[in-house]
Amino acid sequence: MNHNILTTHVDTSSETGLRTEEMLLNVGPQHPSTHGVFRLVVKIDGETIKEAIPVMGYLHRGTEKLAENLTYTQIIPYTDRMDYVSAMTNNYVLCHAVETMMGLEIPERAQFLRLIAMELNRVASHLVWWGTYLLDIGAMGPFLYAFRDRETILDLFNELCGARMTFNYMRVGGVKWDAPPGWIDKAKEFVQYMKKELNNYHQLVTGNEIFINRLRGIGKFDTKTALDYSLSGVMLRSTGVKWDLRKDEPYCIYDRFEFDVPTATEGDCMARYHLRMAEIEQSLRILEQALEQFPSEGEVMGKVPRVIRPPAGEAYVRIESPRGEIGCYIASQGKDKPWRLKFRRPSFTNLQILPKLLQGENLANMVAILGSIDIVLGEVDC
Amino acid sequence: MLGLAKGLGYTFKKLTEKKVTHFYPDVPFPMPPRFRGIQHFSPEKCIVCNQCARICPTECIQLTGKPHPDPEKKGKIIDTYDINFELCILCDLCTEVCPTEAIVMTNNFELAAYSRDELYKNLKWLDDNNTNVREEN
Amino acid sequence: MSDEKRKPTPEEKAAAAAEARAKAEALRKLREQEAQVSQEASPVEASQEPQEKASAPEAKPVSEMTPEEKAAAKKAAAAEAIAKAKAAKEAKEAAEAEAPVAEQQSEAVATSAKPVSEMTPEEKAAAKKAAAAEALAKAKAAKEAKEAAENGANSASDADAKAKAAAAAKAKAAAAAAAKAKAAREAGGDESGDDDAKAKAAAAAKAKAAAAAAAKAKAAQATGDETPAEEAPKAPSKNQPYLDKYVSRISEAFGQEVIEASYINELSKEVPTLTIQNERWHQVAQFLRDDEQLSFEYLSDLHGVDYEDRLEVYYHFYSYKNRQSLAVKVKTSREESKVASVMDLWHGANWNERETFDLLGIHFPGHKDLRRILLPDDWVGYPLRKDYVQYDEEV
Amino acid sequence: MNTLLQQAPSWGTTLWFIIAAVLLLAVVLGFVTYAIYFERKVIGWMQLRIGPNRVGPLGLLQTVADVAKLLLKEDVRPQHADKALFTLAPILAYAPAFAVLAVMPFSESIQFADLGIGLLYYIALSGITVLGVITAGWASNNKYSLIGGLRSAAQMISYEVPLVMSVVGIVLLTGSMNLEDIVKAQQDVWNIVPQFIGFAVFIIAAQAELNRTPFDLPEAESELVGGYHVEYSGFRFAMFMLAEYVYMFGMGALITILFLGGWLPIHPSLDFIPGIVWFILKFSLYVFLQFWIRATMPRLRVDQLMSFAWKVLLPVALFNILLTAVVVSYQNGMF
Repeated sequence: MNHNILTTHVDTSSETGLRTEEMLLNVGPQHPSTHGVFRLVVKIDGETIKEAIPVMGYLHRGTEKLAENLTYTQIIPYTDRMDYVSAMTNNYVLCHAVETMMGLEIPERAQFLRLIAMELNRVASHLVWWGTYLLDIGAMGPFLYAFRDRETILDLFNELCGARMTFNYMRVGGVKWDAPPGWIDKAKEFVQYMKKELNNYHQLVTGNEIFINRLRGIGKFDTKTALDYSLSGVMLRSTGVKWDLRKDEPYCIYDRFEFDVPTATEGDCMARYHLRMAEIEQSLRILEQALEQFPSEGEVMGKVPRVIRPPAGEAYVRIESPRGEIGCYIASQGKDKPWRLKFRRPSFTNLQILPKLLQGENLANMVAILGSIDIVLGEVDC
Repeated sequence: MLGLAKGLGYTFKKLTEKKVTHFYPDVPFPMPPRFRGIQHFSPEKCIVCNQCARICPTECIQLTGKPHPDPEKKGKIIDTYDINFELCILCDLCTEVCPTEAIVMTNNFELAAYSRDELYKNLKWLDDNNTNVREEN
Repeated sequence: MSDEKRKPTPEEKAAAAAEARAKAEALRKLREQEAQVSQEASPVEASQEPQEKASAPEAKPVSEMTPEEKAAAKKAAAAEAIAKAKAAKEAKEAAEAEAPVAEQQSEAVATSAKPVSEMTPEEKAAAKKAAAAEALAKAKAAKEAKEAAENGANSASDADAKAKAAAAAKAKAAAAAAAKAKAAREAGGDESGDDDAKAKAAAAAKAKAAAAAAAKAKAAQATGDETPAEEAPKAPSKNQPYLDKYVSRISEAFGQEVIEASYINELSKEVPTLTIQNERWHQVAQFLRDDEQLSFEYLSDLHGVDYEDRLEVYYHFYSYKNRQSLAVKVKTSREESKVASVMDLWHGANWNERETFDLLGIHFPGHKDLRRILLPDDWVGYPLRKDYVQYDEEV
Repeated sequence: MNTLLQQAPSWGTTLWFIIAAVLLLAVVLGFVTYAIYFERKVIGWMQLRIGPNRVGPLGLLQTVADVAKLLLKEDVRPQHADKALFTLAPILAYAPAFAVLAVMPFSESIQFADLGIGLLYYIALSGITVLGVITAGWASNNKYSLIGGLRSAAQMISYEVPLVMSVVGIVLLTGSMNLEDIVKAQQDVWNIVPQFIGFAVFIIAAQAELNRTPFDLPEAESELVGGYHVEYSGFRFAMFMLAEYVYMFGMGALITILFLGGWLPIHPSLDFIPGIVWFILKFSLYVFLQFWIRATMPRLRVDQLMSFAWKVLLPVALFNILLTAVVVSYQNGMF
């Protein structure tokens, strides 16, 4: 790494003659708060961060290169492994891109199943975030409460598609499995339970004075910066931009349901915390409606040609993942394999602002800020 | 201080609540019917169509066929069938394409081994792995 | 592909014009029925109206305009906008007056077309006529639904400001006298456009046989038929006007040649797509961000594609202010791949450009810190290139 | 014990001292073993888990197994560490924590040394622990350790001040620094009632002194991976763990003595229960509070921690002294 961060500044105080030196600290690749293999080289003066350089790629698996030699159906399991905390949205964005190119009709029931799966996954993802974020802040209890509730969602997914995290559930033109008998009721039950449990979460954490003091005013940025850095999702909404692709560029059947897009104006870690919690609430609201309106019967797989060959050309679609705007670009040459497949990963793009946010911050704030961006390294490195 | 007290109250309540721990190695973990575990392979059903090997995204399936021993019958029967579980991601695509359900998922998921070599499973092993076979494929 | 997408509209217009000239209303009826079905039908159908009223030759330049005149596209757009605005106004009036007689409408069209034809040369006049026809279609719709007309007025009015500026600056300056003479000649009347009756007379030169009453009846009929079609926008794609706007703004600032291609990408949710000349990309990018009407302040995605004969960088912009998307492609050669960095304009381009450099070997001059990002620093080659072979030290 | 101490030193008395010390060590080790077990169980229950349950009945031997594992581990020392200091640090951290137990009156009869200035002795010795921590941080030659060590130094020294200040009120009330006298002075009402402000300050400062949640910054695993003992493993690490829990034992004992009436029963009518049981009960209550807090609280930030000590705790403690002084003066008829 040929970067000037490697030169540290030595300073000798003229009064006392004390020699002080800046220190380079390698946070990661193996570090509890990087949530994966992510390295952050920070130059610190005392505990104040002077400069931070993120280094990534430890989890780079070349998904985009691999995809060029795979058929579209085969790529779907690979997308599970990108953002492994919310694999459903990844599944969807790929299928959605192919379907947009081919102009496929998705059966109603499949649409509902997709939406329910995605929203459940959003709740699960935010729960993981909530737990791990508090672990970063130093509270270990919430992690386990969050994982207990997430477990229920994963069990639901396990029943739905036979896997807990690497779902491989959606297919171009529909979904692989119909909901098993009784599944919808279980999901309904969970939504009701989660609504109550969410209040407990607030009781446990949100009012905690230590927690509030740790987060308020930390990692602040404004709308202009957010747009400049291509931030999306909660990162963008925390600065007051009311923008949610589910609402503003509706895909799937999101336009049929009533929900709000929570926004905040502070743009700090606390705002992002509140937004994510509010998003769980909204997701539960969508789920409630969707589960209620779930069609009693119907196909779950649309009419799809045996070999999926999108027409020659290119397409870029974007949807709202729990982390922000996830996009999928496909350049097709009319073959069954993509000529070029590119994922716009929200974690990767959102992470860009980190060096800016860390400048001049305390070392302890580093984990608070990094956590509030909500990255998944599988997605950053792709 | 109120927030702190509320939090303490919450954790105290949890002290006596029902625990969620699974006694996993002592009590087997039941998996739902659709669970994607280690594949079961029944050679008598296989028609050596190669679809599973072709659809596999990680190319972990290797198979060879041989001509049918009964000269009257056409087609091939399976000779060797190997799945490399170092690569297999249990994505379910092979069972999805299989026209005869020769390869199906089971609910078994314990694969840990002390050597990587043990993760190459051959036809016999896959055939013997016939418990908890998934019904819906 | 890009040009193919753009062309059909003028071609069809021309074809329609020819047909209209040569044939009678029978054909038109058919087209009117088609209008319900296809989106494209509405301008096509509408473009016949002025061609009946004004002289036929005027229609021809419409098709020629695109390749020939540099600024033609822009002017056409401008004219369109004006016409739209007027049409909308008139439509409102018509709607308010609640006298939806076809006769009044045709007059309205003529009046709307009149000042336009006064001030511009032949092609432009033609373009405006075409536009005016569109306006007529609108007016008809407006008569049916007042709200629709008001919406049209709103949308037209913001276009109006820019269109007027553009038209005033460029179109008016273009030798008005000669234009008038020409227009007059072409239109077949000295004072064409001065008077409704005269305009009508001129227009009637060929379509006279087609009895006014019949035409009106049909027009009236068409209004009824058109209503559903009118809900779908006037252009082939709902984003066509945006594309036109982008193209006109950019070519106005930098000249037509910076846009190598422009089309609506039907596969990608009809996103307007531009291919920008590599050499001037950075200026255009700055314009895209800073221009009031474009203001693409958000870079959603940036990546490269290897097409074997060239490399392309694909940008997906979004304007939160205008709520519009834009895709931009910049081409570069494989051997000496260089695309100006836009990191100074959108910070979000930073890592995306690094990633593109890392995986495709596209250099971004102007980038402050162009290093590999996902692969190790000592990696050899660019994996996403189609001819990539993994480097093996032992070979 | 006191009579032994007052005798002329001889081989016999030395033997007795050693036996007593080993006995205390055994008790303390037993406490540490089961404090860790208890902590894991309590936090487990609070987090809806069941805690250790594999080794021995109900997992009772879990800590024993852990200690055995630590003892059997290879002694790893970083190549560029300062060898002498690296070895010395755990001892430096552990020794004072153990030494403070000498003055604790666990009950009327169980006390090892009845010093006149027991309180001062405790405070003075416990200040040495920070040396062990800082030495460990420095000697490891690891950046995380260093930051952890320095954080620890700043934190422990800062919180020492309010800690001492908060007990001045008790000293004023009792008129003695002898711990036994302090307990006996609580015959009528425990110090927690008249000295509630002091109690609050003390319990917070004690938490910081112990480096426990929410003041566990020196070893904040999410920031500093493990703080000053990140390079330690095996037996040396066990020493640090031991020091931490022994210190907790000491602090628990002190708080029981100072504020909760030591071995005194909750009501004189309950006198038939031996004093040591009361002591253990009160002491366990404090230890439980420790674990409870740990299961709930997030961690403070360094700057907040420091400003909290100097800007909140210290003024409150000083105010407490003033208030107590005024009240005591009034009672003594000075006004």
